[in-house]
Amino acid sequence: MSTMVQAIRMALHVGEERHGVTDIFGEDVGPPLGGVFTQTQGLRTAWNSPLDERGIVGAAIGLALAGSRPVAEIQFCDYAFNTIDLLKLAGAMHWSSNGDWSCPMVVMTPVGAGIHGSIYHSHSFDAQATRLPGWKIVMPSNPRDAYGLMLSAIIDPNPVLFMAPKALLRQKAINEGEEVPGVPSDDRELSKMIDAPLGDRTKWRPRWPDTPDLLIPIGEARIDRHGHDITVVTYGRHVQICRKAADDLAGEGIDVELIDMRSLHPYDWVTISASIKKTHRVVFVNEDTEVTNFGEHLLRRTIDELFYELYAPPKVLAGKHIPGVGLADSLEKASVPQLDDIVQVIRATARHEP
Amino acid sequence: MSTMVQAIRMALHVGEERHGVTDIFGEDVGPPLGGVFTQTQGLRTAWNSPLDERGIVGAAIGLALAGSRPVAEIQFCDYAFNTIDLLKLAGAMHWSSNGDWSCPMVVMTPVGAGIHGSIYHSHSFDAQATRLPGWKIVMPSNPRDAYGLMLSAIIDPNPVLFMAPKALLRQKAINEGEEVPGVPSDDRELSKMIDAPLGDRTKWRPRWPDTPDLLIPIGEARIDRHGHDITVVTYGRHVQICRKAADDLAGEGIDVELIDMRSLHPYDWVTISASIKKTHRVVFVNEDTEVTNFGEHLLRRTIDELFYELYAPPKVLAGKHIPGVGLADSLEKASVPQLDDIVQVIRATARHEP
Amino acid sequence: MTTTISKVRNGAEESLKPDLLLQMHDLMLKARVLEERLIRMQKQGDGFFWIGGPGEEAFGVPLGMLIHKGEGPAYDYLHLHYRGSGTMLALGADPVDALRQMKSTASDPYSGGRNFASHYSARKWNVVPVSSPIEVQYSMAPGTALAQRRHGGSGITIVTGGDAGTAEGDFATCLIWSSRKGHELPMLIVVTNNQYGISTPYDGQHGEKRIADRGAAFGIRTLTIDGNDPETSYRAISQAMDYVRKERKPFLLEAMVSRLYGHSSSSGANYIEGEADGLKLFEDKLIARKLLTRERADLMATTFTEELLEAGKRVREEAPPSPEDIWKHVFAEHSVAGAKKGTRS
Amino acid sequence: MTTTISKVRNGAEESLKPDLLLQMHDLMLKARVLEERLIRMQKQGDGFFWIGGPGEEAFGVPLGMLIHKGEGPAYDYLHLHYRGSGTMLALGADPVDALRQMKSTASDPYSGGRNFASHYSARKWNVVPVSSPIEVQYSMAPGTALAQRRHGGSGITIVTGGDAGTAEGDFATCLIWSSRKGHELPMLIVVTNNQYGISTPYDGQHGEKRIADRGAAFGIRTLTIDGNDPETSYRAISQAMDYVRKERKPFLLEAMVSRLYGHSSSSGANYIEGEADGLKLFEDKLIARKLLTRERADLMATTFTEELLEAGKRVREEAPPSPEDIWKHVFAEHSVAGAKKGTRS
Ligand SMILES: Cc1ncc(C[n+]2csc(CCOP(=O)(O)OP(=O)(O)O)c2C)c(N)n1
Ligand SMILES: Cc1ncc(C[n+]2csc(CCOP(=O)(O)OP(=O)(O)O)c2C)c(N)n1
Ligand SMILES: [Mg+2]
Ligand SMILES: [Mg+2]
Repeated sequence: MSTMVQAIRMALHVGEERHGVTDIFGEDVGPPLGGVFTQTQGLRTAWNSPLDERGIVGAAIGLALAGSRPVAEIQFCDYAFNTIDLLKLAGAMHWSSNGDWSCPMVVMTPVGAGIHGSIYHSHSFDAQATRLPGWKIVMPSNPRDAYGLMLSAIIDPNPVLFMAPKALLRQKAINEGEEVPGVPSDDRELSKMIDAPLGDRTKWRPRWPDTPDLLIPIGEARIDRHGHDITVVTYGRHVQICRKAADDLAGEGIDVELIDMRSLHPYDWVTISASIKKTHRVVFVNEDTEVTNFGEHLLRRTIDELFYELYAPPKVLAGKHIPGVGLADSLEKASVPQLDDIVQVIRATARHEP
Repeated sequence: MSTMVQAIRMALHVGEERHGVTDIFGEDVGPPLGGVFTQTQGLRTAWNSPLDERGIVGAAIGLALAGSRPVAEIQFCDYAFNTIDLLKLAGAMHWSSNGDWSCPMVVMTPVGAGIHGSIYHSHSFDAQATRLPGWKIVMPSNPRDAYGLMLSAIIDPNPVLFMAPKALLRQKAINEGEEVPGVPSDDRELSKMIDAPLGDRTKWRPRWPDTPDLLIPIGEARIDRHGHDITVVTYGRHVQICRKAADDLAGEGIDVELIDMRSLHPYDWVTISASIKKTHRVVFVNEDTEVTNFGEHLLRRTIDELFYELYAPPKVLAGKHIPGVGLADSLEKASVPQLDDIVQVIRATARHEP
Repeated sequence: MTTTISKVRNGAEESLKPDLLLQMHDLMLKARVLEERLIRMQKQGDGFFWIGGPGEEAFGVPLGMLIHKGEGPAYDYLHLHYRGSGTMLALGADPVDALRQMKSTASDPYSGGRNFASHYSARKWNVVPVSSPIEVQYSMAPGTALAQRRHGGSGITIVTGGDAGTAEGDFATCLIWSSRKGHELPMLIVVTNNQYGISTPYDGQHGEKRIADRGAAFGIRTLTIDGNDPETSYRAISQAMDYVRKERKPFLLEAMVSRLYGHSSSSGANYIEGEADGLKLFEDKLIARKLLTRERADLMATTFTEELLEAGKRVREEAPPSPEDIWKHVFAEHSVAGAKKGTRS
Repeated sequence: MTTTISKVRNGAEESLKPDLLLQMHDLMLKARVLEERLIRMQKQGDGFFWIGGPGEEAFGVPLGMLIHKGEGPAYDYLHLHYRGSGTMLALGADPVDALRQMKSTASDPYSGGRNFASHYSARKWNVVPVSSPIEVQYSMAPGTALAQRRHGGSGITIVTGGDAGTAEGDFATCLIWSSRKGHELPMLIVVTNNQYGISTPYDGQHGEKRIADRGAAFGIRTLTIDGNDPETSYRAISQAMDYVRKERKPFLLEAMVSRLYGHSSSSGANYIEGEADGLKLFEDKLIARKLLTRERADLMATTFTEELLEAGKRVREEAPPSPEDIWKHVFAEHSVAGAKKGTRS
C-alpha cells in the first residue's frame, strides 16, 4: 500500500519520463531532502529553488511559456498568499493574449489543518484557488486519485493547482480502489524501492515500479459511498472524516451518499446535482474559513438550480472565520470541522422536517 | 456638492488634524500629484512611497505597531494581490499575540469596473477582503458615507480596509443626505478651497471647510429605499445602479427595498434579515467574480436563518468568472452586472411564484 | 539625479554604418509618429487609455533590431513593459495593429480588444504578453531563461521595466534567480530610467546612485548608458547581448531615457518641453553628418502620419468584440496526445 | 561558502570587562539549556513542534543585552525571527514562559497557546509578534523605524532573519525603504547566516559572496562577522547600534552562525557534530582566561537543567486554552475617546 506522498512521487516520475516534465522545483524539493514531506525524492528533474515563492511561481510561468513543463511546489499553501497576483497572471495568460499564449504548469502545495501545524501550517487554500479563473484546481483524498490527478495536471495545457491535504500525505491507501496500480503489494518492498534512506543519499537511486498512465479526468467527482437519504459533498481530508460520519449515521438509519469532488474547478455539477435530486438534502463540508467560502458557491448553485428539489435547507460546514488555526489541540479542534460537528449537521439536515 | 474624492480628502484632513493620523502614504499620494484620483491633495502628512505595495502594507503595519496612525493607499486594488499575506498578518496581529499587540491602520484602495479600466484597473476586492479575518471592511456609495466611514476607519483600533468604488470617485453627491456636512453649497467655492490648481502647486495651500466628526459606525447598513416586495442588498457603485433598477421597476408595480451595506465586515445582518423577513424575497448584487463570492456568503446565511421566510429562491448577481474585465465596451458590459441584468433578476425574483 | 553615465567600453567610438543609422532613424520616427497617432486617437475618443514609449525610441529601436527573432527557446524571449512600441516596430510589427488595440477591436491581434494600448503579445516572436502590474515580468523572465540555459544555443531572455518599479521585490527576485552560482541565466536585464514613476521623482525614493549598481553584489555585469542616443544604445546593447549570448550569464543594463508625453493619457499626454528628445537629437546629428536632410525627415513624418491617419479611419470601422467573446480562451484546449492515450479512471 | 569575514574595525581588540563576559556566558548557557529542554519536551510529546536558536546564542545574547528596552518609539523595536531565545532571555524573559508556549497552555504569554515555540511577542519590550512566514518582518520593520525617525531620540529598529530568506523580495524592500535619500531610517538590519535554509545549502542559491554586500549599492554600511564569537558580536553590534542611533541611518550586519540542532524538530533536532559551537568555544576561552572553571560551567548547566525540568512538570499541569478562546481577540476593542465623541450618522 502506497502513501499519498509516494503516489505523488511516482506520478511525477512518470511525468518526467513519459510526459515531458522538465522541472520539479521549489524549496527543499531537490536533493538531499526531496521535499519536506519526501514527495520529490529521487526525481531526476527535481531541484532546489531560492527561498522565494514569487520567484518560484514566476519561474514556473516563464518555463511554461518557453515550452518546458514545470511542476513547482509552494512548500505550504500558507506561503502562497504573496503570489496571488502571479497566480492570477498565469490564469489570465491564455485569455489576455486572446489565445496566443498558453501556460501549462502545475503548482503543488500541501493544504489544511489536522497536524497541529499552528497558524502557518494549517491554512486551507480552496476558497482562494476557486477564485483564480483560468486555473484548474484539484485535491485528491487518496493515493490513487493523487497519482491520477497529478498525471492529468501534468498533461493539461492550462495551469493546474494540485492541493495535497497534508494530514493525508503519509497515510496509506485504506480502501480498495485507493491504491496506485502497479505498485508492489508489500509496503516495505515499495519503500525500499523509492524511499530515500536515512543518512547519506548521494549514491542512492530509486527503482521505480512500473505504473501506468492512469489519468483521472479533471472535472470528474467520485461517489465515495452511495446512499439515499442525504448527499454530503466534500474533498481532501474531509472525505475520510465524512465517511466515518456516514458509517456512524448508518447505525441510526441515515443513508448517506458521499461525493468526493476531487476537482474544485471545473467541478462535476452533473454528479452533484444528480445526487441532490435523488436525496433532496445536501451538506457541503470543507475546512477553509466560512465567510466567502467555496462551499457557499456550491450552496448558491444548489439554490439556483435545485431549490424545489430540497426537503431541507442545504448546509455548509466549514472552518471558523478567525485569523488562524491555533496550535493547542483544543483550539485546532474548535477551528475546523470535526467528526462530531459533521455528524450533527448531517443528522439535523437528514432529519429535518419542513 | 462635494465629490467622493473630496469627501475622502476632507476626512483625511480631519483625521490628521483631530484624530492623530500621522502618515497618509502610497504611490503618488504626496505632492505634487496628491493621488491619481486627487484624493490626497493638500494633506499635511501625505507622502510618496516607493513603488512597492508590499513595502506600503508592511510599513503601515510597522507604523501602527509603533503607535502611529497610518492611512496607506494601494493605488488600485488590482495591485494588492501580492500583499494578501501581509494583510492577513495585520488581521492576525491582535489575535496571534493573544491581545498583546493591536494594529490600528487604514488601507484605502479604489475598486471595481465601470471606467473602461481594462484587465488591471477593473478588479473588485470584496471577496478577497471578506476573507481577511481581523479586518473591518467598508465601501461607501456616496460622499457622506465616504467621509463618515473614513473617520470611523481612522479611529478604529483594528485594521480597516476602505474600498472606494472608482467609478464614483469623481461623482458629486446626488441625493439629499449624501453630502458631507459643513461644506459650502457652491461646488466651485469648495473646489477653489481644496482642489489643487493645475500647473505649479508648490505654493498652494488648501483652505479646509469646517466639517464635523461625523462617524458612520462600521457595521451599520443604510436603507437606501424602503419597499415591500423585494429586498436588494448591494454596496458601492451598484447602489446607484440598483436604485435606477428600482425606479424602473416601480413603474411595473414592484416595490424594492434597497439596502446599501456600507460595511462588509462586520456586516449589518439585523437590517438585512429584518428586510428579508418583511419582503420574503432577496437579490444580492455585486461585481466581483461569482465563484466564491461574498454575495454567496450572504445567500448562505439567508438560507441558514431565513429559509422558511422565502417566497422565492434568493439570488446572487455578480461578475462573470473569467480572468479579467476586458477593455472593449462590449466586453466590460458583458463581464459585470449592468442595469438590465439587475432589472431582470429583480423582476424575475419578485414575480416568482412557487 | 546627478550620476554620471559610463561610456560604453571598448568599441565605443567605432561608428555604425550609415545604412544602419538610417534604418534606426526610420524606425524611431515611425515609432514616434505611431505613438502620436495613438495619443490623438485617445484624445478624440477612439480609445479609452493611452500609455506608450515616446522618449524611449532611441533605446527601444536598437533593442528590437538586435533581437534574435523567432519562436521557442532557440530565439530571444522578450518580457516588455508598456513602453515597447519602438522595439515592436523594429521587430516588424504592423503599426496598424497598435491602432486596433487602441480602438479595442476584435481584430486587435495582441489581446482581441481586451487590453490597453502598448500591451503587446506575439508568440511568433517570443514576445510574452505585456501586463499592467509593474515588475511581475522580472519574476517570470528567469523562467524563460532557465529553459534557454537548458536548451543551449544563443537565445537569451530580455526583460525591460522602469526605474520606479525596481522598488518591487520582483526586481530583486530577478537579480537573485539570474545570478545563482553555477546556475547563472542568460538574461539581459534592462531598466529604462526616466527618473519618474507617474508623478514621483527618482530623488527621494532611491538610496542607489544608479540602479545598475544593484547588480554588483551579485557579480552581475552592469552598465548605465545614455539611452537617448541610439548609437550608444546600439553599441551597448550589442555588447551586452554578446556577453549574455556567449557567457550565458546575466547583464544589467540601465538606460537613461525620457518620458516625452508624460506618464500616460491620465496625465494629459502632452509633449514635455525640456526633456531630451532622442529622435530630434539624432536627426540633428544625421543632418549634420549629411546622412539626412530636414526636408526628407519632415516628409517621412508627414507621409507616415498620413498613412496612419487613413489606417485609423479604416480601423474605426472594424468590429468590436462581441459580448460572448468574454468566454473565449478562458482555457486552452488539450492538444497533447497523452490526454487520449491514458486509461480513464 | 569560502568568504573571509571582516574584523570589526576600530576597537576590535579592546577587551570586554570580565563581568560582562560572565554575564554573557550565563545567558548563553541558559539559552542553550532552555532550547535543549524545549527539544526534549517536544520529543516526549509535551509539544507539537520545536524550532529555536541553539547555535545563535553568541550573537543573540549580546544583541539582547545591547537593546534599549521599553515600550514605544523611544525604545528599540525588535522584529525577530524564530531563533531569538537568546535575545529574549537577555532582555529578561522568564524561560518558563517558553515552556508554556511549547506546551500550548492558556498561560503562554506570547500567544495563549496559539503559536509555535520561539514565536515570541512582548509589547512591553517592543518585541513585535514573531510570525512563521519567512522575511515578512523585513517589510514591517521600516514602519516602526519610520515612527522612530519622526519621534527622534535614540530608539532604533532591529530586524533579524536567516540567510536563505534574503531571497524573498521583502529583504530588498527593507534595503530600499531604509535607505531612501533624505529619508534614511534608523535600522539595524541583521542577517544570521547559518548557510542553510532547511536542507538547502547556501552555495548554489546565492550570487553574492556575502549577503551584506547587497547593502553597498544603497549606501548602507555593512559588516560580516563571526557570530559564533560573543565578544566579536558584542563589539560589532554595539558599534553598529552606535552608528544607527546617532546617524539615524541603516546598518546591515551579517553574522555567521551555526545551526546546532538542525532546522527544527521536523529534521530530527539532534546535535550536529562539526558545526562550531559558540557556547563551547566561549567556555574554553573563559576557562583559559581563568574567568571560569569547567566545574562551575557544568554546575550552572546542571542546575538550570534541573530548574527547567521542574518547571516543565509544573507547566504540564497548567490548563490548555478552552475551545471558545478561538474567538478571543479577533478584534481589539475601542479605547479611543473619539469613538464616543463623534456624531452618529
Ligand atoms: C504593481 C503596480 N503598482 C502600481 C501600478 C500603477 N502604475 C502604473 S505605471 C506606474 C509608475 C511606473 O514607474 P516606472 O517603473 O519608473 O516606469 P515608467 O512608467 O516611468 O516607465 C505606476 C505606479 C501598477 N501598474 N502596478
Ligand atoms: C514564506 C515562507 N516560505 C517557506 C517557509 C518554510 N520555511 C521555514 S524555515 C525555512 C528556511 C529558512 O532559512 P533561513 O532564512 O536561512 O533561516 P534559518 O532557518 O536557516 O535560520 C523555510 C523554507 C516559511 N516559513 N515561510
Ligand atoms: Mg520611470
Ligand atoms: Mg539559514
